[in-house]
Amino acid sequence: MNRDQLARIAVGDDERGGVSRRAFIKGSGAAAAATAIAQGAIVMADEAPTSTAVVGPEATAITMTVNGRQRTVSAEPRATLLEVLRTQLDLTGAKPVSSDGSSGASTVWLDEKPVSASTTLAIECEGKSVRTVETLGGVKPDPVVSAFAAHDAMQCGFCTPGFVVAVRAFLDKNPTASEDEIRAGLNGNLCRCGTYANVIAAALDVVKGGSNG
Amino acid sequence: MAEYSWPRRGTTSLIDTEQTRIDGVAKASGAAKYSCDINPKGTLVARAMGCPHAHCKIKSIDISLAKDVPGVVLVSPAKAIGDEIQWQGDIIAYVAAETEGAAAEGVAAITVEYEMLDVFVDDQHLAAAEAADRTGKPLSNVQLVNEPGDDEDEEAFEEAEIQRLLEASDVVVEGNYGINVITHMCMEPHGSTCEWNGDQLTAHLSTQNVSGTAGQFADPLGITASDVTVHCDFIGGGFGSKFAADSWGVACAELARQTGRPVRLMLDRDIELKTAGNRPSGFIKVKIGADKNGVVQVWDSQQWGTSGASGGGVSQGVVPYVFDPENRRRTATSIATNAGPQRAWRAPNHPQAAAITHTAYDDVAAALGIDSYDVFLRNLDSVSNDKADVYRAQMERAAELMQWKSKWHAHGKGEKKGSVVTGLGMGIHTWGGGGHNSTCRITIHPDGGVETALGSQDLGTGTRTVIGIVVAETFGLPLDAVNVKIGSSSYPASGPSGGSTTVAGVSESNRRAAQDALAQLNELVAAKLGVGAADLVAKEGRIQASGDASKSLSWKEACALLGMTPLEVNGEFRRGEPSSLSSSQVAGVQMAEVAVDLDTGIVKPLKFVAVQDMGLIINRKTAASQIYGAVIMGIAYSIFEERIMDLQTGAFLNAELADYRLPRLGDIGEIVVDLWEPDSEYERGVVGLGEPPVISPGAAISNAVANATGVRVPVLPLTPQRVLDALGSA
Amino acid sequence: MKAFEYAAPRRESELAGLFSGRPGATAVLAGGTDLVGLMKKMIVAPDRVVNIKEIASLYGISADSAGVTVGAVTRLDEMLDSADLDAFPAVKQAIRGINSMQLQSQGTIGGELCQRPRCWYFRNGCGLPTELGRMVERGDNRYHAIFGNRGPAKYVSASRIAPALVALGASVRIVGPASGEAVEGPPKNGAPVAQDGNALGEAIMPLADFFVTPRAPHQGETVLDPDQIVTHIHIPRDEQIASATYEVRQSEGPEYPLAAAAAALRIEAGVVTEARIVLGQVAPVPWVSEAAAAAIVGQAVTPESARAAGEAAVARATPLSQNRYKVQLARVSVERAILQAAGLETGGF
Amino acid sequence: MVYRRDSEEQTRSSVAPACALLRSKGMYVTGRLNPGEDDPLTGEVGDGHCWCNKTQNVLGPDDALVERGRCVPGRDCYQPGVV
Repeated sequence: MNRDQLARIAVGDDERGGVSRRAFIKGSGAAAAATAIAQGAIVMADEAPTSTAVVGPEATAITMTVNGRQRTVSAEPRATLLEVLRTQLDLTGAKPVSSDGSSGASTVWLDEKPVSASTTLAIECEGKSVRTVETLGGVKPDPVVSAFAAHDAMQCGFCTPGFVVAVRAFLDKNPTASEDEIRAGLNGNLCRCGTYANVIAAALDVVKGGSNG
Repeated sequence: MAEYSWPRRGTTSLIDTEQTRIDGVAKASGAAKYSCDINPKGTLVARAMGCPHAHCKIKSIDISLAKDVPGVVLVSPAKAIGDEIQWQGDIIAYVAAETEGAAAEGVAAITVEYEMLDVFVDDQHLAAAEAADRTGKPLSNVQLVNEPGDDEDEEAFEEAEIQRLLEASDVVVEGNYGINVITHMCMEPHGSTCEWNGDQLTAHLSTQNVSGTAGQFADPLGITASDVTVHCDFIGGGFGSKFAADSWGVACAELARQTGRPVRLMLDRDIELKTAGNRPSGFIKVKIGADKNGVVQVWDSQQWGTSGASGGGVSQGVVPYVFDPENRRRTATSIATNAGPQRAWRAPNHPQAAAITHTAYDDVAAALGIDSYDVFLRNLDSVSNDKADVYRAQMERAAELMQWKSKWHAHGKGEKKGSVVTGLGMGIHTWGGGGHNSTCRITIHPDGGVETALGSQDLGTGTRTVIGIVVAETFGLPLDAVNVKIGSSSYPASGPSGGSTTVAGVSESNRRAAQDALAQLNELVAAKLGVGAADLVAKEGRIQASGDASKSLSWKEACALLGMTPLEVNGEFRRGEPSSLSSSQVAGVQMAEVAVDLDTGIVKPLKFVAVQDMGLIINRKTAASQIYGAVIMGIAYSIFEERIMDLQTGAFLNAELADYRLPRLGDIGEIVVDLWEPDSEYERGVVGLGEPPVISPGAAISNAVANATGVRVPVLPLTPQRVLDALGSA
Repeated sequence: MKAFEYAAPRRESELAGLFSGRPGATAVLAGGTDLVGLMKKMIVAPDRVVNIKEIASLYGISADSAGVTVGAVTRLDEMLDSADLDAFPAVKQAIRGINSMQLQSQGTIGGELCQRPRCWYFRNGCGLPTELGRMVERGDNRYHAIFGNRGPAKYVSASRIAPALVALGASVRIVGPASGEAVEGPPKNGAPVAQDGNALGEAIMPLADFFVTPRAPHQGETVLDPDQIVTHIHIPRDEQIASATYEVRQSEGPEYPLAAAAAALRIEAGVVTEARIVLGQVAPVPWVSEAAAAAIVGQAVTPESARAAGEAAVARATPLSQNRYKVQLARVSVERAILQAAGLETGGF
Repeated sequence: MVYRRDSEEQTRSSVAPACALLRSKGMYVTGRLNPGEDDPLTGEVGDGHCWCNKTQNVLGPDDALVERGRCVPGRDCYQPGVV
């Protein structure tokens, strides 16, 4: 829309979170709505306005916590989290399957939320915590990993690490999930070999085994 | 030489039981390294540039801008000026760069001028293909009970005889059926990581053919196969598409040679789908005459389809599928399209043949108003293999598991709840299997360690575990006592994983080698214990005299008798040689129950029953997984997936995962797998399993939809659009 | 991906200097679920990417008696988990329909509304919208528009939540460089004045007006200029409005629906007194059907009246060569959204 | 006695000797050329997909398609072999 149509934001309001009560009222004619936005905004009152650093396109240092350890890598802004994990940190459990994240094979936790590393830029993760499927392995694997093995919830195994992260994340949120809930809740991952039936069995087993935590 | 045999059924500790795959935790936790995970220090990432046009000539290629992109190390054209491109996605050039982003930017900076040529990609309409001069000469194949007279014109006689038989039939069904092209969509795209050590190449290749691909790299690179080692510990799916080194594998090796650095080159998803193989389409026009019981008297069909630029399509040798009525005429026409070449796709030809012919058989049942089950049953006398009795028994079992008889209703006559109707359908199938050539080397170390090495690979079927089970069972050891080494061409050659031949092949070589090795070890143990070698048995970690447990040695004590030198024994199997350990040829029956929403055309699988014979089962757990997986792949091509081509430009429109529809976890309904295994199956040895259960779902699901709705949706996949079109409500 | 610069402002006031007014030069990164894939294929190739997820004021859900305000970078799963949104079943049903935990926890509401068109010609690099229109018309348009498709834009608006929000009368707040005088006193020292002298401004408008159908190259799918972003969405509260979203989804996966509709109904004494029916996945914008609303107003919701509204909704559909079936699916979507809003069985899956 | 007749094209398909560089999946699995006919041992059917060992492509050194029926004497890039 034309910039003439944008009402200038008054400073004080901006410092309370970027929402001008007056402008909102002007634009929408809904006074209550403006109040709601203002109340919802996070107040950063005492912080002096700053300008934002622009980095790149050259490689820049990115520091994030990966699997509990602080790591600094050098990567271009365009590098995906998946590329950095796989080629710089040797964490190859998350897999490159789809460029648009539609397979779920690159699922990792970003600040404890399951996201697709293939559609996340590494530089977005500056200062954040990344956790990968590798944290579920080791000598005492996570019950989800054990259940996947016990129920043969894999064939070629390429989609499996992403599925394991998804199941772990899903069960963390839904620790007593029923079979119907499992069938409804794990559709962000794709498997070509056709392991879904065994994935359902593995997830149910984790729920029933009470080892879900 | 010992007589090779399997232990008697019921006496095994590992074979024929459920064993957890030995690499399960490694795969589930991300520790397993696939070809695309191999990342030696300094590895460059390479990317292929696919042609955006389906049919054109290259007028010029300019790589100068691409070379200047920061991070780009090498740009290498794969085509020359004047080359003709015959399908979209054919590779024009490669770029090797420091990062993925630089490689992509390098590809985008290549400038190519094209001379556009006529495009043809329509495989559904034979007349259009004929008009465009894209059809091959029809192949025909006739079989009739009656013979022409000596001076009668053969074709005229055939035509007259077919017409006479149709007229004599109680019912004649005419129909059109079809199944679209699908792709392999391996989760791990095709590709490799290649590194050179002097003039020695190591190719970490995503391959189904570890032992066979070294020789494929050699010729184009001007070296010998002995200079090449192919490694593949884990492969992210192949389904028949990964038997070759491929031009992009060779290009990866060449880029590594020229840059002096390791190079990883995985195809982009869209290029892979466009150029690295697909399953041909099949369309058919059928006239089928049957008696009042639904027994087919005469089959007359004209089929067509495409395998891409070379024409092809579905082999008419399998039409009608499994059933082979005495009177039949079949004609097949191939259509050459500007589309990528086919490759083997799990059970080549069979799924398409089942989908386009068992549907016609089911329409006989619909026309006569009789139970589809009875029509399939009554036609079993005409099956082309010797499995009629097996099918009968399997049908009975499947019907019991599906509760077919209590659920059955005539086509289109079921109860409607809201806008939802349900229905039943079935199909039957056959496959050969049997072992491929396989050599292995078993080593027993004096400290008791056991390893077996062979140039096989694990497609995901559990091959590693199967090998371990066979060897451990033979030696009376636990599964984890055997170190299974596969996935390298430096090991004794074993066949590629294709055609359901791997489990039989590797079981043969390993059982043979293990039996021979044990016999040699037993000679030493027998001398030590003072008993006859023939009286010794290996079980529960000991070698002991049968019937006298006091005379025994632990496995470790026994192996110590080897002295300083490990015992190495090779096992070998050649396909086709008679053996008591393996055989071939299976049957299989599948039934589907689906629900269809008549208002939206959406098809949902409710329940699927798969009854499958497979000879002796090495590992029940991974065997069942194979069947579950095949059924789900079957649901995929029956309801969801197809290659969609733009008829104007020849572009493959849905060559990304977001657009290429596949079922998800919530889409599969209930799947009941029944391992069909009377003692006769165990006794005939190992056969192989991957292909057969993927064959029938198309027919079973299409028939279930026809039963539910009362109309035939002629072409798979059964999308809402096609279902609504068939219902006449679109 | 083309190489790009990157910035992650922490305050709205930092935005103004970061954007170029040149189309395509700057991309706004929110969840990234759509943008990053498009950048990999170089369908979108910005010189600079501005990540707005670090702007705290753009994050979160707040509610009062007037309605609920959702910051643009609020994740979809947080909306699903928010009791504040229980009053708007149409919104939650639409989010739930995305059927991917990953897309829900990574995707943001602002990004969901601003995702690029669902059209395989566009996503295969055929551009927007002029050339694309020709491609779609002659080509495979099975998933394309059946309404509003007479111009060059024949794709469907991708957003799955927009129909619900439009039906519920949501408004959207837009921020970008402004000209003209500030409405509330002169800027103090340190005010959000961009380096080029442009002060930041805002506007609030009905979401229904936010989406537009481009007629020429370089026109976008929304009213946003290249240097403007969505910051908040506001849904007015009205206890008497019942709502629902119904999507015709072929599978349980995250694939886009074949057709969808959202219904917001005021039902008094068993009779619909006010209705807004908005179709999704059928037009280049969320498609408001006055005809469907008119058909159901004054009626009790029954299978028959819902069906009549569905028929009214599609009476003037203009399907392309291969998507006539979508007319039926759009009809059913409307019918079922109305039934579902009224708490009745849809009779289908 | 049943009457059978195959079209000429059907019977002619694999008469001429194949080029030594011709490759197919069937050759690796069964050790024999398997250009799309039934495998008499098992009834298994091949897929007909062939490639050239020189180019590792479905196009031969002469840029024409690689197929059992085309990779025969007379083609410029044909190499006699033992297969």
